[in-house]
Amino acid sequence: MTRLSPDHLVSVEGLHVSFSGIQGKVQAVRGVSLHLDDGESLGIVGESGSGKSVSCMAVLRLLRSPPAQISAKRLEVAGIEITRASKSDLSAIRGGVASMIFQDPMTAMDPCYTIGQQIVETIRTHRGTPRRRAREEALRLLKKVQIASPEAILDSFPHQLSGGMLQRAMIAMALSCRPRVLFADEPTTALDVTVQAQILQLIKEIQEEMGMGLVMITHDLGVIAETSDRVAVMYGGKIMETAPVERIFEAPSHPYTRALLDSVPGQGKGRGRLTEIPGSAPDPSSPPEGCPFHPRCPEADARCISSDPELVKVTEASAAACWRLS
Amino acid sequence: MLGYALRRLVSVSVTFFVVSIIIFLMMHSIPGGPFDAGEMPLTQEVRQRMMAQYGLDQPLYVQYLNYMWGAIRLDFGVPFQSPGETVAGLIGRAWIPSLVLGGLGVLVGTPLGMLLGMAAALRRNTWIDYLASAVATLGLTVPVFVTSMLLILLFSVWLNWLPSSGWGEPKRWILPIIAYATIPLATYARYTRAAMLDTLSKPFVTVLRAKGLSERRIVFQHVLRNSAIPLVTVFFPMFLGTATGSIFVEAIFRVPGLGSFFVSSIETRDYPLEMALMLILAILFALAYLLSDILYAWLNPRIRFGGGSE
Amino acid sequence: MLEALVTAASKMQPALQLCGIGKTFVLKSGSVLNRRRTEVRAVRDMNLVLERNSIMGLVGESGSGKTTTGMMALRLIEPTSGQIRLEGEDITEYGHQEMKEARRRMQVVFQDSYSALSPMLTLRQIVAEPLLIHGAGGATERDALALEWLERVGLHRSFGSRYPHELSGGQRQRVAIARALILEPAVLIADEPTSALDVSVKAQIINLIQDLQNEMELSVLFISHDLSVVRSLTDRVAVMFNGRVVEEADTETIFSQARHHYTRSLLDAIPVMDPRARPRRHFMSREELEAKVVTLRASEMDGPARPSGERRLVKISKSHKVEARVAA
Amino acid sequence: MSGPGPAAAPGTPSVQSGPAGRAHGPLWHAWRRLAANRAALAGGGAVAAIAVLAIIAPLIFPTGPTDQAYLQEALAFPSREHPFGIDDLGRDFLTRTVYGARVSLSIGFIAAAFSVIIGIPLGAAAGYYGGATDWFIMRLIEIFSVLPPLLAALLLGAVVGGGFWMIVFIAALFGWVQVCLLVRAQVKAFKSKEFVRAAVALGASPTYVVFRHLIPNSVSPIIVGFVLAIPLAMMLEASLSFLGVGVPPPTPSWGQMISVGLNFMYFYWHLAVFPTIALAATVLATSLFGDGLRDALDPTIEGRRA
Repeated sequence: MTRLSPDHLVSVEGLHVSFSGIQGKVQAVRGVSLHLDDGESLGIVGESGSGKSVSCMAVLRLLRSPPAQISAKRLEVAGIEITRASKSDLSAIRGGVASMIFQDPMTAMDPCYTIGQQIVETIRTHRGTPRRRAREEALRLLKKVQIASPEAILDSFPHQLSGGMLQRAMIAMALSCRPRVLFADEPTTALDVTVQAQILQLIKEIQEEMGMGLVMITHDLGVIAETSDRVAVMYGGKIMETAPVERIFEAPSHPYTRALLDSVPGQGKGRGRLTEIPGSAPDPSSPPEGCPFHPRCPEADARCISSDPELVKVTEASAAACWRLS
Repeated sequence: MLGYALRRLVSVSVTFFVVSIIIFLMMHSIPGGPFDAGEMPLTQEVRQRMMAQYGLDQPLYVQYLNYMWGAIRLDFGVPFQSPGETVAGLIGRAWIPSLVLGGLGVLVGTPLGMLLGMAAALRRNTWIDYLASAVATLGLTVPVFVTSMLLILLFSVWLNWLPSSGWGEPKRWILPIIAYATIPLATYARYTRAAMLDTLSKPFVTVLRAKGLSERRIVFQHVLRNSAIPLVTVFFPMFLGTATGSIFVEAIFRVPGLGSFFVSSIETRDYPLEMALMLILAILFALAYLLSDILYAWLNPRIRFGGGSE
Repeated sequence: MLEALVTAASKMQPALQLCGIGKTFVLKSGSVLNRRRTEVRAVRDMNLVLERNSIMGLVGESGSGKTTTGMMALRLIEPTSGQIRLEGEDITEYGHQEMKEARRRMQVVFQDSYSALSPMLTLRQIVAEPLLIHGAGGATERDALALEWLERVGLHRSFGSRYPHELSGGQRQRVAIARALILEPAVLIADEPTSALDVSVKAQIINLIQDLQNEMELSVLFISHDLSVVRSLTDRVAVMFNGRVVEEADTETIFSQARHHYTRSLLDAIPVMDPRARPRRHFMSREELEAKVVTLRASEMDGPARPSGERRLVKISKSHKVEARVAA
Repeated sequence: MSGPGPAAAPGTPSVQSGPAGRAHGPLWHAWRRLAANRAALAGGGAVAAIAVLAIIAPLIFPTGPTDQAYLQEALAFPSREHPFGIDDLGRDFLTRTVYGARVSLSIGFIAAAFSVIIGIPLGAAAGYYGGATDWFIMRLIEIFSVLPPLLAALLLGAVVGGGFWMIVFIAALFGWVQVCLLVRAQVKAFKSKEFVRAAVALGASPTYVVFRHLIPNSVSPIIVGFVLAIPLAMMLEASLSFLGVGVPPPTPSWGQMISVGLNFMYFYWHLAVFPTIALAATVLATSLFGDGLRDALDPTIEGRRA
């Protein structure tokens, strides 16, 4: 697994993803660049259709192609170029170097096998551990994700567990080979409020304890505030702004980030109108010319309509794609 | 498990009871009984004696009960077309060629169909997918007697490779087996493809890929297992469906099996034999559905273990 | 004269009252292979008052019985016990015709905007449906009013000839709101109407509901699990836990002075929008929360107290009720 | 989907869109998908062509299907004058084969129509009322599934003595089950949809719900059920005629012609080949069209999740 010494654990440069269907070509991701180091926590925030999930699926080459078409200048995980990786390299990376957890734990497990069988299978695939040892390992993992009666859960089928419990089991499975990075794709959206808080805290604790990289994909700015060190804000298949988490909340540079923060309900005291972003998200099959946000942007001018701004550095650690900043 | 099986058994028994009455009444409304004036020149007296001998002068429900009581003891009476033996004896003799040819057809067709369906699902929108779809559509829509005809024309009449009819040496079995095999082949190609595609689109398959499992393991260990549940339930009814096709296959290939006796029993108005065959098939169908349901419940952990929070 | 008095009196009544309402579902649990029948009390002995011209939040997690309560208020689910009073009128036992009249005054918006609109009808037909069912106006009048309402909820008139699948989630939810309000009901029951929407669209729909509530002096029962939305939108909140109300107060009181452990755990779980303040939380399971009972001294209560060992909903101030046990 | 909208002034909701494009209903989209499916189009085209040919047959053939005009040339092989040859009774075989399409197609369509007429109300009732009604209808269906259709049809054919209308009756008797199950599933799925609950919350009567919402939304399974019932009925007719209990001669029917052709097969192959191919092609074309329709109308493919 040790090839080149990579600059970053994960590096993505100029990623484009499109889907072709009967309705024509849909450009889901249009030139995204990201990177992640060991132990770092990156939050990707965006609304549905912004391309955040698709970007992460592309990093592990989990999109079926066709219909997906992926191109990138660079798409590396632990020094291995994903677009050209061999089958064996790819399966060593998936689940071994980089794990992923998903939005709906209810559909993420094979209904025909017990939780234990599915965790054991992952361990054995990557490490070839004998079955009995792998089972002990699975038990230890379930304890680690704070499941109350791990022995019983090990022999349960997915449909017998609650959503929160299953998501814990999914996390245990994702951690089973001590990955260096965990991609969490809206891991708490389908869960209740209190369960969401528990799962987030669990992910955060484990990440810090294991020194693992974390990519948290979410539409919820609150989740970002609680889990991420660095944030990328996506809109219309592009990154609008990337900055340390404090800067995103205290001094956002991009009008979209500002509008998004303002429209979060429950910030002011008492009842009142919220600041809303007029209009709706761009249709990915025919994205607007120029800056994708210009139709809804209060500060848009002629330049924003005609041409698309590049990401430009705002401070040493932050960048935004807005003509107002250049 | 037992409770469920028993409940289904009761339901199926009720259905079978109703069906047996329907069959019985249908047989009785066939115009021109065996001892009709037009059929046999018998005197009134003789006819009456014959009717009494076969119990045909009693009220319908008594006839029905008598018949069913006999049927339970495998006594279906004497076939008109072959008075020297019993219906049970005739069936016992005739079912062997039917089972051999039909069984071999299913045995050949089912795995081939599954393989074709799997290949189609895994290589979607390639030539093998189109081939599978074509085979499935042809097999399910072209009547089996048309298939049989074409087989004979091709292999016996034009190419002169294989004999077209008869029973005996295994060489004669080949064409009928192919004819039989088309139905399971087509059925399984279509169902396997659909079930596999359905499973492949499930989110858990993406999770399995994200775990680093090899594509082969994903397909054989997970996708196949999930797809097998609906496939297993198709098997028994399909098997019997193939048996129904024997009417044509045996008529065309001149095989002395149950199907050909069924046809001749209709032509000769041999109702003891017809009645027995209908009843046996109905009960086999009922049992096939029962077995399918139980198997489905047993294979599906969601049903077998129940529970769950919702 | 008398009639006028009666009408006036009914106008003094709260918009919607649920009196001791309860629902027990018979569940077939266990596997199909060895069935057990269990009774689940989804909602038990629940009292709720929705005042006129106000928005009340009904908050709780999945399985708390909040949606069942809303559906019972609409009589889409029949309660096993208790009474529903719409503007003072007991509608619990109404037959079809009476209920049809009552339904003019109470409407509903659901969570899933896609399945809430028939895919075969145009938006104009969908919005005009209530008029059609109640035989209000001719075809042209119905059409005109439907288009007017489409504009009122922020959609262009040209949307009238479109179909639901051509719209985004937020736009569909606007259509659902137009349909619910075209008969100008007194009460709107909104069952998680914003929980499937994106942040920026969520704000739009919340504002729309607020604006229409103000204009029409609507009374809204807003069912939600999202406390942030509830804080921006409602005047009063009732918190449901395991099928019953455990705390009820004015919205700001709930956010600043919650007494019940479950309410507090809900508030505690809201993500903090400040990355510099990442709280370490302590969580309690449902069982633990169920076991933790608030104990109040008689002096802490509003009005005369009778001590009792049992927990019940008690008043601790003029507008704040909490489930507690009263110590002597 | 929305163009630029003006920033909302407080108190007025934002207007979502400017001029809208042309609106298209779900059936229009289904039609578009069907038009993109070449196999289905070919199938539909072939069925249409066969139907037209069958209708105008009297205009293109000099002799009728039962005229024994060429007795001297009986059993003649295909030639330029008689592309399908002459049959054993001196009739032009192409004429008979084309006229066979009349029997096959008309039985197919009429039986399918009856299947739909029986299947819709039963399916709608089972799906809408559920409970005892559903139980009863499902037991009825179970009875039909336990009775092997072909054998039962054969018996029934023997009981009532064949004939055009009898075959229609038998085909409908077994054909409604599929339509009923399709409609039942659709009604059941849509009954709990929120737009139906919303209509109930508006005070709509069950009749209104069924006619305004449930039946229009069941158009897809009804169309599919109808089209897929056609080949089944055609196959049943051919099978019964093949066994001699179908349409009585001299009316030309493919099944019957195949049965006759079987006897001459070794020497006069054309008598077996042409009706066999005609039947296979027609049934196949109808099935392809039906399968294509089903895929086009399948609501799961539609852009449900925007």
